[in-house]
Amino acid sequence: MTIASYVFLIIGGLFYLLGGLGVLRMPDTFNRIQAGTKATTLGAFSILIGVALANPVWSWISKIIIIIVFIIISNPIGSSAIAKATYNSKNIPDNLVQDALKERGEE
Amino acid sequence: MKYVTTFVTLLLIYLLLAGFTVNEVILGSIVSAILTIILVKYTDFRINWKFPIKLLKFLFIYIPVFIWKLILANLDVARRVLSPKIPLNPGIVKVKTELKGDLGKLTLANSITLTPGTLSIDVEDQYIFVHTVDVKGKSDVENTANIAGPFEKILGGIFD
Amino acid sequence: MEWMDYVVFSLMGLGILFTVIRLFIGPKLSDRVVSLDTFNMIVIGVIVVLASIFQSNLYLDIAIVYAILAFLETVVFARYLEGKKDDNR
Amino acid sequence: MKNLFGLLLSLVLGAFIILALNNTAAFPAFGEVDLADRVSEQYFTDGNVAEVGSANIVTAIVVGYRGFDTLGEVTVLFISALGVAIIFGEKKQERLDLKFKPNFMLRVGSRVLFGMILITSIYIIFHGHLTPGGGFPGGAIIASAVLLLYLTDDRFRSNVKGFKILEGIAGSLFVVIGLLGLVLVTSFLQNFLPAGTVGDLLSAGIIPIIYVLIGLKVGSEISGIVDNFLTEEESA
Repeated sequence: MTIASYVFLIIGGLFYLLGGLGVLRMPDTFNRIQAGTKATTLGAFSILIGVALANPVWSWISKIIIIIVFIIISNPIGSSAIAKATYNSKNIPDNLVQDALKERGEE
Repeated sequence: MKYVTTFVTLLLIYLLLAGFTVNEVILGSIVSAILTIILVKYTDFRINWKFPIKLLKFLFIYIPVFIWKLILANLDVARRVLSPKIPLNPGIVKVKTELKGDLGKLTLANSITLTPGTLSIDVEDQYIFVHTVDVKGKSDVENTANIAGPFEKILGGIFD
Repeated sequence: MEWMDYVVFSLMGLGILFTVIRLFIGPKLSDRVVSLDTFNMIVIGVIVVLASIFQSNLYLDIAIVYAILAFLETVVFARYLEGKKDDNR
Repeated sequence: MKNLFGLLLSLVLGAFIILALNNTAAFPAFGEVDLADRVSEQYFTDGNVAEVGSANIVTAIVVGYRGFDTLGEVTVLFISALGVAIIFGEKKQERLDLKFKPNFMLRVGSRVLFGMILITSIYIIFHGHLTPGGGFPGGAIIASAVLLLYLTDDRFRSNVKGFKILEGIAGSLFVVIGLLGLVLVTSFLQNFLPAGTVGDLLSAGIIPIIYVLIGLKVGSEISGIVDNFLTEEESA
Protein backbone atom coordinates (compact mmCIF):
# COMPACT_ATOMS: atom_id res chain seq x y z
CA MET A 1 0.00 0.00 0.00
CA THR A 2 2.74 2.44 0.94
CA ILE A 3 4.73 1.61 -2.17
CA ALA A 4 1.69 2.10 -4.42
CA SER A 5 0.91 5.43 -2.81
CA TYR A 6 4.49 6.60 -3.26
CA VAL A 7 4.42 5.55 -6.91
CA PHE A 8 1.37 7.75 -7.44
CA LEU A 9 2.96 10.60 -5.49
CA ILE A 10 6.14 10.44 -7.59
CA ILE A 11 4.14 10.36 -10.84
CA GLY A 12 2.15 13.35 -9.64
CA GLY A 13 5.31 15.23 -8.76
CA LEU A 14 6.78 14.44 -12.18
CA PHE A 15 3.72 15.80 -13.96
CA TYR A 16 3.78 18.91 -11.79
CA LEU A 17 7.42 19.39 -12.78
CA LEU A 18 6.42 18.88 -16.41
CA GLY A 19 3.66 21.48 -16.09
CA GLY A 20 6.10 24.03 -14.70
CA LEU A 21 8.61 23.24 -17.42
CA GLY A 22 5.90 23.53 -20.08
CA VAL A 23 4.81 26.92 -18.80
CA LEU A 24 8.44 28.02 -18.89
CA ARG A 25 9.46 26.56 -22.24
CA MET A 26 6.48 26.92 -24.57
CA PRO A 27 6.82 29.81 -27.03
CA ASP A 28 3.39 31.46 -26.91
CA THR A 29 0.54 31.97 -24.45
CA PHE A 30 -1.95 29.44 -25.82
CA ASN A 31 0.61 26.64 -25.75
CA ARG A 32 1.57 27.61 -22.21
CA ILE A 33 -2.07 27.35 -21.16
CA GLN A 34 -2.31 23.89 -22.74
CA ALA A 35 0.80 22.50 -21.09
CA GLY A 36 -0.03 24.03 -17.71
CA THR A 37 -3.63 22.85 -17.58
CA LYS A 38 -3.16 19.27 -18.72
CA ALA A 39 -0.06 18.48 -16.73
CA THR A 40 -1.31 19.98 -13.47
CA THR A 41 -4.72 18.31 -13.75
CA LEU A 42 -3.22 14.85 -14.05
CA GLY A 43 -0.57 15.73 -11.47
CA ALA A 44 -3.20 16.79 -8.96
CA PHE A 45 -5.21 13.60 -9.61
CA SER A 46 -2.18 11.44 -9.14
CA ILE A 47 -1.13 13.17 -5.92
CA LEU A 48 -4.68 12.96 -4.53
CA ILE A 49 -4.98 9.26 -5.37
CA GLY A 50 -1.60 8.65 -3.76
CA VAL A 51 -2.69 10.38 -0.56
CA ALA A 52 -5.98 8.44 -0.58
CA LEU A 53 -4.02 5.18 -0.86
CA ALA A 54 -1.78 6.20 2.02
CA ASN A 55 -4.80 6.97 4.26
CA PRO A 56 -7.56 4.53 3.30
CA VAL A 57 -10.15 6.02 5.68
CA TRP A 58 -13.58 7.22 4.60
CA SER A 59 -13.16 10.70 6.09
CA TRP A 60 -10.10 11.23 3.89
CA ILE A 61 -11.47 9.62 0.75
CA SER A 62 -14.70 11.63 0.77
CA LYS A 63 -12.90 14.96 0.94
CA ILE A 64 -10.47 13.84 -1.76
CA ILE A 65 -13.43 12.99 -4.01
CA ILE A 66 -14.75 16.52 -3.49
CA ILE A 67 -11.38 18.04 -4.41
CA ILE A 68 -11.07 15.86 -7.54
CA VAL A 69 -14.57 16.75 -8.75
CA PHE A 70 -13.97 20.43 -8.12
CA ILE A 71 -10.65 20.42 -9.96
CA ILE A 72 -12.00 18.48 -12.94
CA ILE A 73 -14.78 21.02 -13.42
CA SER A 74 -12.97 24.22 -12.54
CA ASN A 75 -9.56 23.79 -14.15
CA PRO A 76 -10.61 23.57 -17.84
CA ILE A 77 -13.12 26.38 -17.30
CA GLY A 78 -10.45 28.61 -15.81
CA SER A 79 -8.01 27.90 -18.63
CA SER A 80 -10.64 28.59 -21.28
CA ALA A 81 -11.42 31.87 -19.52
CA ILE A 82 -7.75 32.84 -19.69
CA ALA A 83 -7.59 31.77 -23.35
CA LYS A 84 -10.60 33.88 -24.30
CA ALA A 85 -9.22 36.82 -22.34
CA THR A 86 -5.86 36.44 -24.06
CA TYR A 87 -7.57 36.46 -27.43
CA ASN A 88 -9.74 39.44 -26.54
CA SER A 89 -6.81 41.48 -25.24
CA LYS A 90 -5.26 41.34 -28.73
CA ASN A 91 -2.36 39.22 -27.57
CA ILE A 92 -2.55 36.79 -30.48
CA PRO A 93 0.65 34.97 -31.46
CA ASP A 94 1.65 35.41 -35.11
CA ASN A 95 2.42 31.74 -35.75
CA LEU A 96 -1.20 30.62 -36.18
CA VAL A 97 -1.80 28.85 -39.47
CA GLN A 98 -5.56 29.30 -39.20
CA ASP A 99 -7.75 31.59 -37.09
CA ALA A 100 -11.39 30.61 -37.06
CA LEU A 101 -12.33 33.19 -34.44
CA LYS A 102 -11.18 35.96 -36.80
CA GLU A 103 -13.02 34.48 -39.77
CA ARG A 104 -16.19 34.66 -37.71
CA GLY A 105 -16.03 38.37 -38.41
CA GLU A 106 -16.69 40.33 -35.28
CA GLU A 107 -14.77 42.33 -32.78
CA MET B 1 -38.22 17.14 -10.30
CA LYS B 2 -35.64 19.90 -10.61
CA TYR B 3 -36.00 20.53 -6.89
CA VAL B 4 -35.31 16.90 -6.03
CA THR B 5 -32.14 16.61 -8.09
CA THR B 6 -30.72 19.90 -6.80
CA PHE B 7 -31.51 18.89 -3.25
CA VAL B 8 -29.90 15.47 -3.59
CA THR B 9 -26.75 16.89 -5.17
CA LEU B 10 -26.31 19.52 -2.45
CA LEU B 11 -26.97 17.02 0.34
CA LEU B 12 -24.47 14.59 -1.20
CA ILE B 13 -21.74 17.24 -1.29
CA TYR B 14 -22.49 18.27 2.28
CA LEU B 15 -22.36 14.71 3.57
CA LEU B 16 -19.14 13.98 1.71
CA LEU B 17 -17.63 17.01 3.42
CA ALA B 18 -19.03 16.45 6.89
CA GLY B 19 -19.35 12.68 7.25
CA PHE B 20 -22.35 10.46 7.89
CA THR B 21 -23.86 10.92 11.32
CA VAL B 22 -27.47 11.48 12.31
CA ASN B 23 -26.96 15.10 13.31
CA GLU B 24 -25.15 15.94 10.10
CA VAL B 25 -27.84 14.33 7.97
CA ILE B 26 -30.58 16.36 9.68
CA LEU B 27 -28.65 19.64 9.50
CA GLY B 28 -27.54 18.98 5.93
CA SER B 29 -31.12 18.29 4.80
CA ILE B 30 -32.36 21.56 6.31
CA VAL B 31 -29.53 23.57 4.75
CA SER B 32 -29.87 21.88 1.35
CA ALA B 33 -33.63 22.49 1.36
CA ILE B 34 -33.09 26.20 1.97
CA LEU B 35 -30.33 26.44 -0.65
CA THR B 36 -32.45 24.50 -3.17
CA ILE B 37 -35.13 27.19 -3.04
CA ILE B 38 -32.49 29.85 -3.69
CA LEU B 39 -30.57 27.98 -6.38
CA VAL B 40 -33.33 26.36 -8.37
CA LYS B 41 -33.61 29.21 -10.86
CA TYR B 42 -29.99 28.71 -11.90
CA THR B 43 -30.41 25.05 -12.78
CA ASP B 44 -31.97 23.97 -16.03
CA PHE B 45 -31.49 20.26 -16.55
CA ARG B 46 -34.31 17.87 -17.21
CA ILE B 47 -34.23 14.26 -16.16
CA ASN B 48 -36.54 11.36 -16.90
CA TRP B 49 -36.84 7.68 -16.11
CA LYS B 50 -33.72 6.91 -18.14
CA PHE B 51 -31.56 8.87 -15.71
CA PRO B 52 -30.00 5.89 -13.81
CA ILE B 53 -28.95 4.23 -17.06
CA LYS B 54 -27.41 7.50 -18.22
CA LEU B 55 -25.57 7.90 -14.94
CA LEU B 56 -24.15 4.38 -15.24
CA LYS B 57 -23.15 5.09 -18.84
CA PHE B 58 -21.46 8.28 -17.69
CA LEU B 59 -19.56 6.52 -14.93
CA PHE B 60 -18.48 3.38 -16.75
CA ILE B 61 -18.08 4.42 -20.38
CA TYR B 62 -17.27 8.11 -20.38
CA ILE B 63 -14.91 8.30 -17.38
CA PRO B 64 -12.49 5.51 -18.47
CA VAL B 65 -12.25 6.97 -21.98
CA PHE B 66 -11.69 10.39 -20.46
CA ILE B 67 -8.92 9.22 -18.13
CA TRP B 68 -7.21 7.34 -20.95
CA LYS B 69 -7.32 10.46 -23.12
CA LEU B 70 -6.00 12.55 -20.21
CA ILE B 71 -2.99 10.25 -19.80
CA LEU B 72 -2.36 10.34 -23.57
CA ALA B 73 -2.57 14.13 -23.47
CA ASN B 74 0.03 14.30 -20.75
CA LEU B 75 2.39 11.99 -22.58
CA ASP B 76 1.94 14.23 -25.61
CA VAL B 77 2.74 17.32 -23.53
CA ALA B 78 5.78 15.53 -22.11
CA ARG B 79 7.03 14.66 -25.57
CA ARG B 80 6.61 18.23 -26.75
CA VAL B 81 8.16 19.83 -23.69
CA LEU B 82 11.17 17.56 -23.48
CA SER B 83 12.10 17.60 -27.16
CA PRO B 84 14.88 20.10 -27.84
CA LYS B 85 13.08 21.90 -30.66
CA ILE B 86 9.39 22.15 -29.89
CA PRO B 87 7.32 20.89 -32.86
CA LEU B 88 4.43 23.30 -33.44
CA ASN B 89 1.86 24.01 -36.12
CA PRO B 90 -0.78 25.87 -34.15
CA GLY B 91 -4.12 27.25 -35.22
CA ILE B 92 -7.64 28.01 -34.07
CA VAL B 93 -10.22 25.78 -35.74
CA LYS B 94 -13.99 25.52 -35.66
CA VAL B 95 -15.61 22.28 -34.50
CA LYS B 96 -19.26 21.50 -35.01
CA THR B 97 -21.20 19.69 -32.32
CA GLU B 98 -24.59 18.03 -32.37
CA LEU B 99 -25.23 18.30 -28.64
CA LYS B 100 -28.11 20.53 -27.63
CA GLY B 101 -28.04 21.02 -23.86
CA ASP B 102 -25.78 23.47 -22.10
CA LEU B 103 -24.36 20.88 -19.73
CA GLY B 104 -23.57 18.53 -22.60
CA LYS B 105 -21.70 21.22 -24.47
CA LEU B 106 -19.84 22.18 -21.31
CA THR B 107 -18.75 18.59 -20.73
CA LEU B 108 -17.66 18.25 -24.36
CA ALA B 109 -15.66 21.49 -24.22
CA ASN B 110 -13.99 20.48 -20.96
CA SER B 111 -13.13 17.07 -22.41
CA ILE B 112 -11.63 18.73 -25.48
CA THR B 113 -9.47 20.92 -23.26
CA LEU B 114 -8.05 17.91 -21.48
CA THR B 115 -7.35 15.79 -24.58
CA PRO B 116 -4.08 15.78 -26.54
CA GLY B 117 -3.07 19.04 -28.13
CA THR B 118 -6.36 20.91 -27.97
CA LEU B 119 -7.80 23.77 -25.92
CA SER B 120 -11.37 24.96 -26.32
CA ILE B 121 -11.64 28.73 -26.23
CA ASP B 122 -15.33 29.50 -26.68
CA VAL B 123 -18.65 27.95 -27.63
CA GLU B 124 -21.12 29.68 -29.90
CA ASP B 125 -24.39 27.96 -30.74
CA GLN B 126 -23.29 24.73 -32.43
CA TYR B 127 -19.62 25.57 -32.87
CA ILE B 128 -16.72 25.13 -30.50
CA PHE B 129 -13.61 27.20 -31.21
CA VAL B 130 -10.57 25.09 -30.47
CA HIS B 131 -6.90 26.00 -30.36
CA THR B 132 -4.85 23.03 -31.53
CA VAL B 133 -1.13 22.60 -31.36
CA ASP B 134 -1.06 20.74 -34.65
CA VAL B 135 -3.60 21.53 -37.37
CA LYS B 136 -4.01 18.27 -39.25
CA GLY B 137 -7.25 18.43 -41.21
CA LYS B 138 -7.83 20.64 -44.21
CA SER B 139 -11.52 21.38 -43.64
CA ASP B 140 -13.80 21.91 -40.66
CA VAL B 141 -15.42 18.51 -41.12
CA GLU B 142 -12.10 16.75 -40.91
CA ASN B 143 -11.13 18.71 -37.78
CA THR B 144 -14.45 17.86 -36.18
CA ALA B 145 -13.89 14.18 -36.75
CA ASN B 146 -10.37 14.41 -35.31
CA ILE B 147 -11.07 16.48 -32.22
CA ALA B 148 -14.64 15.96 -31.05
CA GLY B 149 -15.21 12.54 -32.61
CA PRO B 150 -14.38 10.19 -29.74
CA PHE B 151 -16.45 12.07 -27.15
CA GLU B 152 -19.34 13.23 -29.28
CA LYS B 153 -20.70 9.72 -29.74
CA ILE B 154 -20.50 8.82 -26.03
CA LEU B 155 -21.87 12.13 -24.76
CA GLY B 156 -24.66 12.07 -27.32
CA GLY B 157 -26.08 9.03 -25.55
CA ILE B 158 -25.89 10.70 -22.15
CA PHE B 159 -26.94 14.31 -22.65
CA ASP B 160 -29.60 14.62 -25.33
CA MET C 1 10.46 5.58 3.21
CA GLU C 2 11.01 9.06 4.64
CA TRP C 3 13.33 10.05 1.82
CA MET C 4 10.56 9.53 -0.74
CA ASP C 5 8.79 12.54 0.75
CA TYR C 6 11.84 14.63 -0.02
CA VAL C 7 11.81 13.40 -3.63
CA VAL C 8 8.14 14.32 -4.04
CA PHE C 9 8.66 17.72 -2.47
CA SER C 10 11.68 18.49 -4.61
CA LEU C 11 9.78 17.61 -7.79
CA MET C 12 6.91 19.89 -6.81
CA GLY C 13 9.34 22.58 -5.70
CA LEU C 14 11.08 22.52 -9.08
CA GLY C 15 7.70 22.88 -10.76
CA ILE C 16 6.93 25.88 -8.56
CA LEU C 17 10.36 27.34 -9.37
CA PHE C 18 9.73 27.13 -13.13
CA THR C 19 6.31 28.74 -12.86
CA VAL C 20 7.72 31.52 -10.68
CA ILE C 21 10.42 32.21 -13.27
CA ARG C 22 7.69 32.52 -15.91
CA LEU C 23 5.76 34.74 -13.49
CA PHE C 24 8.68 37.16 -13.38
CA ILE C 25 9.81 37.15 -17.00
CA GLY C 26 6.41 36.66 -18.69
CA PRO C 27 6.31 39.28 -21.43
CA LYS C 28 2.55 39.82 -21.31
CA LEU C 29 0.13 39.99 -18.41
CA SER C 30 -1.71 36.92 -19.70
CA ASP C 31 1.47 34.84 -19.38
CA ARG C 32 1.68 35.84 -15.75
CA VAL C 33 -1.94 34.82 -15.19
CA VAL C 34 -1.26 31.42 -16.76
CA SER C 35 1.76 30.82 -14.57
CA LEU C 36 -0.20 31.90 -11.48
CA ASP C 37 -2.94 29.37 -12.35
CA THR C 38 -0.38 26.58 -12.68
CA PHE C 39 1.29 27.72 -9.46
CA ASN C 40 -2.00 27.48 -7.57
CA MET C 41 -2.64 23.95 -8.80
CA ILE C 42 0.79 22.86 -7.61
CA VAL C 43 0.21 24.46 -4.21
CA ILE C 44 -2.99 22.41 -3.81
CA GLY C 45 -0.86 19.30 -4.25
CA VAL C 46 1.66 20.53 -1.69
CA ILE C 47 -1.12 21.13 0.86
CA VAL C 48 -2.55 17.64 0.31
CA VAL C 49 0.84 15.96 0.71
CA LEU C 50 1.43 17.98 3.90
CA ALA C 51 -1.93 16.76 5.19
CA SER C 52 -0.80 13.21 4.57
CA ILE C 53 2.51 13.75 6.36
CA PHE C 54 0.96 15.49 9.37
CA GLN C 55 -1.78 12.82 9.52
CA SER C 56 -4.51 15.43 9.94
CA ASN C 57 -7.44 15.62 7.54
CA LEU C 58 -8.24 19.17 8.59
CA TYR C 59 -5.66 20.23 6.03
CA LEU C 60 -7.88 18.82 3.28
CA ASP C 61 -10.48 21.48 4.14
CA ILE C 62 -7.79 24.06 3.54
CA ALA C 63 -7.05 22.45 0.16
CA ILE C 64 -10.74 22.66 -0.81
CA VAL C 65 -10.93 26.33 0.16
CA TYR C 66 -7.67 27.02 -1.67
CA ALA C 67 -9.02 25.36 -4.81
CA ILE C 68 -12.14 27.54 -4.65
CA LEU C 69 -10.13 30.72 -4.17
CA ALA C 70 -7.66 29.75 -6.93
CA PHE C 71 -10.48 29.28 -9.43
CA LEU C 72 -12.01 32.60 -8.40
CA GLU C 73 -8.66 34.34 -8.75
CA THR C 74 -8.20 32.95 -12.26
CA VAL C 75 -11.66 34.16 -13.27
CA VAL C 76 -11.11 37.61 -11.78
CA PHE C 77 -7.78 38.05 -13.53
CA ALA C 78 -9.20 36.83 -16.83
CA ARG C 79 -12.09 39.27 -16.66
CA TYR C 80 -9.67 42.02 -15.68
CA LEU C 81 -7.53 41.25 -18.73
CA GLU C 82 -10.57 41.60 -20.95
CA GLY C 83 -11.81 44.69 -19.20
CA LYS C 84 -9.70 47.30 -20.92
CA LYS C 85 -9.81 47.10 -24.66
CA ASP C 86 -7.49 49.86 -25.80
CA ASP C 87 -4.49 49.11 -23.63
CA ASN C 88 -1.59 47.45 -25.34
CA ARG C 89 -1.01 44.72 -22.84
CA MET D 1 25.78 46.98 -9.45
CA LYS D 2 22.21 47.38 -8.24
CA ASN D 3 21.37 43.84 -9.34
CA LEU D 4 24.42 42.40 -7.60
CA PHE D 5 23.49 44.20 -4.41
CA GLY D 6 19.94 42.86 -4.68
CA LEU D 7 21.21 39.31 -5.18
CA LEU D 8 23.50 39.56 -2.16
CA LEU D 9 20.70 41.02 -0.03
CA SER D 10 18.26 38.27 -1.00
CA LEU D 11 20.86 35.56 -0.33
CA VAL D 12 21.60 36.96 3.13
CA LEU D 13 17.90 37.31 3.94
CA GLY D 14 17.23 33.80 2.68
CA ALA D 15 19.99 32.43 4.90
CA PHE D 16 18.48 34.29 7.85
CA ILE D 17 15.04 32.87 7.16
CA ILE D 18 16.35 29.32 6.88
CA LEU D 19 18.35 29.70 10.09
CA ALA D 20 15.35 31.16 11.90
CA LEU D 21 13.09 28.32 10.77
CA ASN D 22 15.69 25.74 11.77
CA ASN D 23 15.91 27.20 15.25
CA THR D 24 13.80 24.62 17.02
CA ALA D 25 13.05 26.75 20.04
CA ALA D 26 11.40 29.45 17.96
CA PHE D 27 9.81 27.21 15.38
CA PRO D 28 9.18 23.74 16.83
CA ALA D 29 8.08 20.78 14.74
CA PHE D 30 4.42 20.09 14.16
CA GLY D 31 2.65 18.83 17.29
CA GLU D 32 5.59 19.42 19.61
CA VAL D 33 4.76 22.92 20.70
CA ASP D 34 4.20 23.53 24.40
CA LEU D 35 0.99 25.52 24.25
CA ALA D 36 1.10 26.38 27.92
CA ASP D 37 4.10 28.62 27.12
CA ARG D 38 2.04 30.74 24.78
CA VAL D 39 -1.56 30.71 25.90
CA SER D 40 -2.45 31.57 29.46
CA GLU D 41 -1.74 28.56 31.61
CA GLN D 42 -5.04 29.01 33.40
CA TYR D 43 -6.83 27.97 30.25
CA PHE D 44 -5.47 24.45 30.57
CA THR D 45 -5.17 23.97 34.31
CA ASP D 46 -8.68 25.10 35.13
CA GLY D 47 -10.12 22.69 32.59
CA ASN D 48 -11.79 25.45 30.64
CA VAL D 49 -11.93 23.41 27.46
CA ALA D 50 -14.66 21.26 28.94
CA GLU D 51 -16.42 24.36 30.26
CA VAL D 52 -16.62 26.05 26.85
CA GLY D 53 -17.03 22.80 24.95
CA SER D 54 -15.37 23.94 21.74
CA ALA D 55 -12.76 21.68 20.17
CA ASN D 56 -11.17 24.68 18.44
CA ILE D 57 -9.35 26.91 20.92
CA VAL D 58 -9.38 29.90 18.60
CA THR D 59 -13.15 29.76 18.34
CA ALA D 60 -13.48 29.37 22.08
CA ILE D 61 -11.55 32.60 22.52
CA VAL D 62 -13.05 34.56 19.62
CA VAL D 63 -16.66 33.76 20.32
CA GLY D 64 -16.61 32.46 23.88
CA TYR D 65 -14.29 34.60 25.96
CA ARG D 66 -14.09 37.60 23.62
CA GLY D 67 -17.62 37.52 22.28
CA PHE D 68 -18.22 41.19 22.98
CA ASP D 69 -15.09 42.19 21.05
CA THR D 70 -16.33 40.10 18.13
CA LEU D 71 -19.58 42.05 18.20
CA GLY D 72 -17.47 45.19 17.86
CA GLU D 73 -15.50 43.62 15.01
CA VAL D 74 -18.68 42.80 13.08
CA THR D 75 -19.84 46.36 13.71
CA VAL D 76 -16.64 47.72 12.17
CA LEU D 77 -17.30 45.64 9.06
CA PHE D 78 -20.88 46.90 9.00
CA ILE D 79 -19.68 50.50 9.18
CA SER D 80 -17.24 50.00 6.31
CA ALA D 81 -20.00 48.43 4.18
CA LEU D 82 -22.18 51.41 5.08
CA GLY D 83 -19.43 53.80 3.98
CA VAL D 84 -19.10 52.08 0.61
CA ALA D 85 -22.86 52.16 0.18
CA ILE D 86 -22.97 55.88 0.97
CA ILE D 87 -20.21 56.69 -1.51
CA PHE D 88 -21.46 54.57 -4.41
CA GLY D 89 -25.14 54.24 -3.67
CA GLU D 90 -27.64 56.19 -5.66
CA LYS D 91 -31.33 55.57 -5.97
CA LYS D 92 -31.33 53.89 -9.37
CA GLN D 93 -28.49 51.55 -10.18
CA GLU D 94 -27.73 49.30 -13.09
CA ARG D 95 -25.17 46.69 -13.86
CA LEU D 96 -21.67 47.84 -14.81
CA ASP D 97 -20.98 46.87 -18.42
CA LEU D 98 -17.79 44.96 -19.00
CA LYS D 99 -16.30 45.20 -22.47
CA PHE D 100 -16.68 41.57 -23.48
CA LYS D 101 -19.34 39.01 -22.80
CA PRO D 102 -18.18 36.11 -20.60
CA ASN D 103 -17.55 33.04 -22.68
CA PHE D 104 -19.98 30.16 -22.74
CA MET D 105 -18.05 27.71 -20.60
CA LEU D 106 -17.58 30.26 -17.85
CA ARG D 107 -21.27 31.15 -17.90
CA VAL D 108 -22.54 27.58 -17.64
CA GLY D 109 -19.75 26.22 -15.49
CA SER D 110 -19.95 28.88 -12.83
CA ARG D 111 -23.59 28.00 -12.23
CA VAL D 112 -22.59 24.41 -11.60
CA LEU D 113 -19.82 25.52 -9.27
CA PHE D 114 -21.94 28.15 -7.49
CA GLY D 115 -23.93 25.58 -5.54
CA MET D 116 -20.80 23.66 -4.66
CA ILE D 117 -19.08 26.77 -3.31
CA LEU D 118 -22.13 27.80 -1.31
CA ILE D 119 -22.55 24.41 0.35
CA THR D 120 -18.83 24.34 1.17
CA SER D 121 -19.06 27.75 2.81
CA ILE D 122 -22.02 26.59 4.86
CA TYR D 123 -20.10 23.51 5.96
CA ILE D 124 -17.25 25.76 7.06
CA ILE D 125 -19.60 28.04 9.00
CA PHE D 126 -21.39 25.19 10.78
CA HIS D 127 -18.18 23.49 11.82
CA GLY D 128 -16.49 26.59 13.18
CA HIS D 129 -16.31 25.15 16.69
CA LEU D 130 -14.79 21.85 15.52
CA THR D 131 -12.40 22.68 12.67
CA PRO D 132 -10.40 25.74 11.65
CA GLY D 133 -12.70 28.16 9.90
CA GLY D 134 -15.93 29.59 11.12
CA GLY D 135 -18.04 32.63 10.48
CA PHE D 136 -15.54 35.05 9.01
CA PRO D 137 -13.95 32.80 6.34
CA GLY D 138 -17.29 31.17 5.56
CA GLY D 139 -18.94 34.53 5.04
CA ALA D 140 -16.08 35.61 2.81
CA ILE D 141 -16.55 32.49 0.67
CA ILE D 142 -20.30 33.23 0.33
CA ALA D 143 -19.37 36.69 -0.90
CA SER D 144 -16.82 35.25 -3.32
CA ALA D 145 -19.49 32.97 -4.80
CA VAL D 146 -21.64 36.05 -5.39
CA LEU D 147 -18.65 37.80 -7.00
CA LEU D 148 -18.19 34.78 -9.28
CA LEU D 149 -21.77 35.06 -10.53
CA TYR D 150 -21.36 38.80 -11.03
CA LEU D 151 -18.28 38.28 -13.19
CA THR D 152 -19.59 35.39 -15.25
CA ASP D 153 -23.14 36.49 -15.98
CA ASP D 154 -23.47 39.92 -17.47
CA ARG D 155 -27.13 40.30 -16.58
CA PHE D 156 -26.89 38.97 -13.02
CA ARG D 157 -27.97 41.25 -10.21
CA SER D 158 -28.10 39.86 -6.70
CA ASN D 159 -31.07 40.44 -4.48
CA VAL D 160 -29.64 43.40 -2.58
CA LYS D 161 -32.75 44.01 -0.51
CA GLY D 162 -32.72 40.39 0.64
CA PHE D 163 -29.09 40.74 1.73
CA LYS D 164 -29.92 43.84 3.75
CA ILE D 165 -32.80 42.11 5.52
CA LEU D 166 -30.64 39.04 6.22
CA GLU D 167 -27.87 41.19 7.62
CA GLY D 168 -30.26 43.11 9.85
CA ILE D 169 -31.85 39.94 11.20
CA ALA D 170 -28.48 38.30 11.87
CA GLY D 171 -27.13 41.38 13.66
CA SER D 172 -30.21 41.76 15.82
CA LEU D 173 -30.27 38.08 16.75
CA PHE D 174 -26.63 38.35 17.85
CA VAL D 175 -27.57 41.12 20.29
CA VAL D 176 -30.71 39.27 21.38
CA ILE D 177 -28.68 36.17 22.26
CA GLY D 178 -26.31 38.37 24.22
CA LEU D 179 -29.21 39.90 26.13
CA LEU D 180 -30.64 36.43 26.82
CA GLY D 181 -27.32 35.60 28.46
CA LEU D 182 -27.68 38.73 30.56
CA VAL D 183 -31.21 37.82 31.62
CA LEU D 184 -30.87 34.07 32.11
CA VAL D 185 -27.40 33.93 33.67
CA THR D 186 -25.41 36.93 34.79
CA SER D 187 -23.61 38.77 32.03
CA PHE D 188 -23.92 39.80 28.39
CA LEU D 189 -23.25 37.00 25.86
CA GLN D 190 -22.81 34.39 28.59
CA ASN D 191 -23.38 30.81 27.59
CA PHE D 192 -26.83 29.62 28.73
CA LEU D 193 -26.98 26.33 26.84
CA PRO D 194 -25.37 23.06 27.95
CA ALA D 195 -21.80 22.68 26.68
CA GLY D 196 -22.21 19.07 25.57
CA THR D 197 -19.42 16.69 24.64
CA VAL D 198 -16.33 18.24 23.12
CA GLY D 199 -16.16 17.35 19.43
CA ASP D 200 -19.87 16.78 18.77
CA LEU D 201 -21.75 18.79 16.19
CA LEU D 202 -24.24 19.98 18.79
CA SER D 203 -21.87 21.12 21.47
CA ALA D 204 -20.30 24.30 22.83
CA GLY D 205 -23.59 25.98 23.77
CA ILE D 206 -24.25 29.23 21.97
CA ILE D 207 -20.92 29.33 20.09
CA PRO D 208 -22.15 27.63 16.87
CA ILE D 209 -25.34 29.71 16.84
CA ILE D 210 -23.38 32.94 17.13
CA TYR D 211 -20.90 31.80 14.50
CA VAL D 212 -23.71 31.04 12.04
CA LEU D 213 -25.11 34.52 12.63
CA ILE D 214 -21.64 36.05 12.13
CA GLY D 215 -21.22 34.07 8.91
CA LEU D 216 -24.55 35.27 7.51
CA LYS D 217 -23.79 38.85 8.51
CA VAL D 218 -20.27 38.89 7.07
CA GLY D 219 -21.41 37.18 3.86
CA SER D 220 -24.25 39.59 3.23
CA GLU D 221 -22.15 42.64 4.08
CA ILE D 222 -19.28 41.73 1.72
CA SER D 223 -21.79 40.77 -0.98
CA GLY D 224 -23.29 44.22 -0.58
CA ILE D 225 -19.85 45.77 -1.03
CA VAL D 226 -19.28 43.67 -4.18
CA ASP D 227 -22.65 44.77 -5.51
CA ASN D 228 -21.82 48.42 -4.85
CA PHE D 229 -18.55 48.20 -6.72
CA LEU D 230 -20.02 46.43 -9.75
CA THR D 231 -23.00 48.70 -10.29
CA GLU D 232 -23.16 52.25 -11.50
CA GLU D 233 -25.64 55.06 -11.69
CA GLU D 234 -28.21 54.68 -14.38
CA SER D 235 -27.10 56.81 -17.31
CA ALA D 236 -30.61 57.71 -18.39
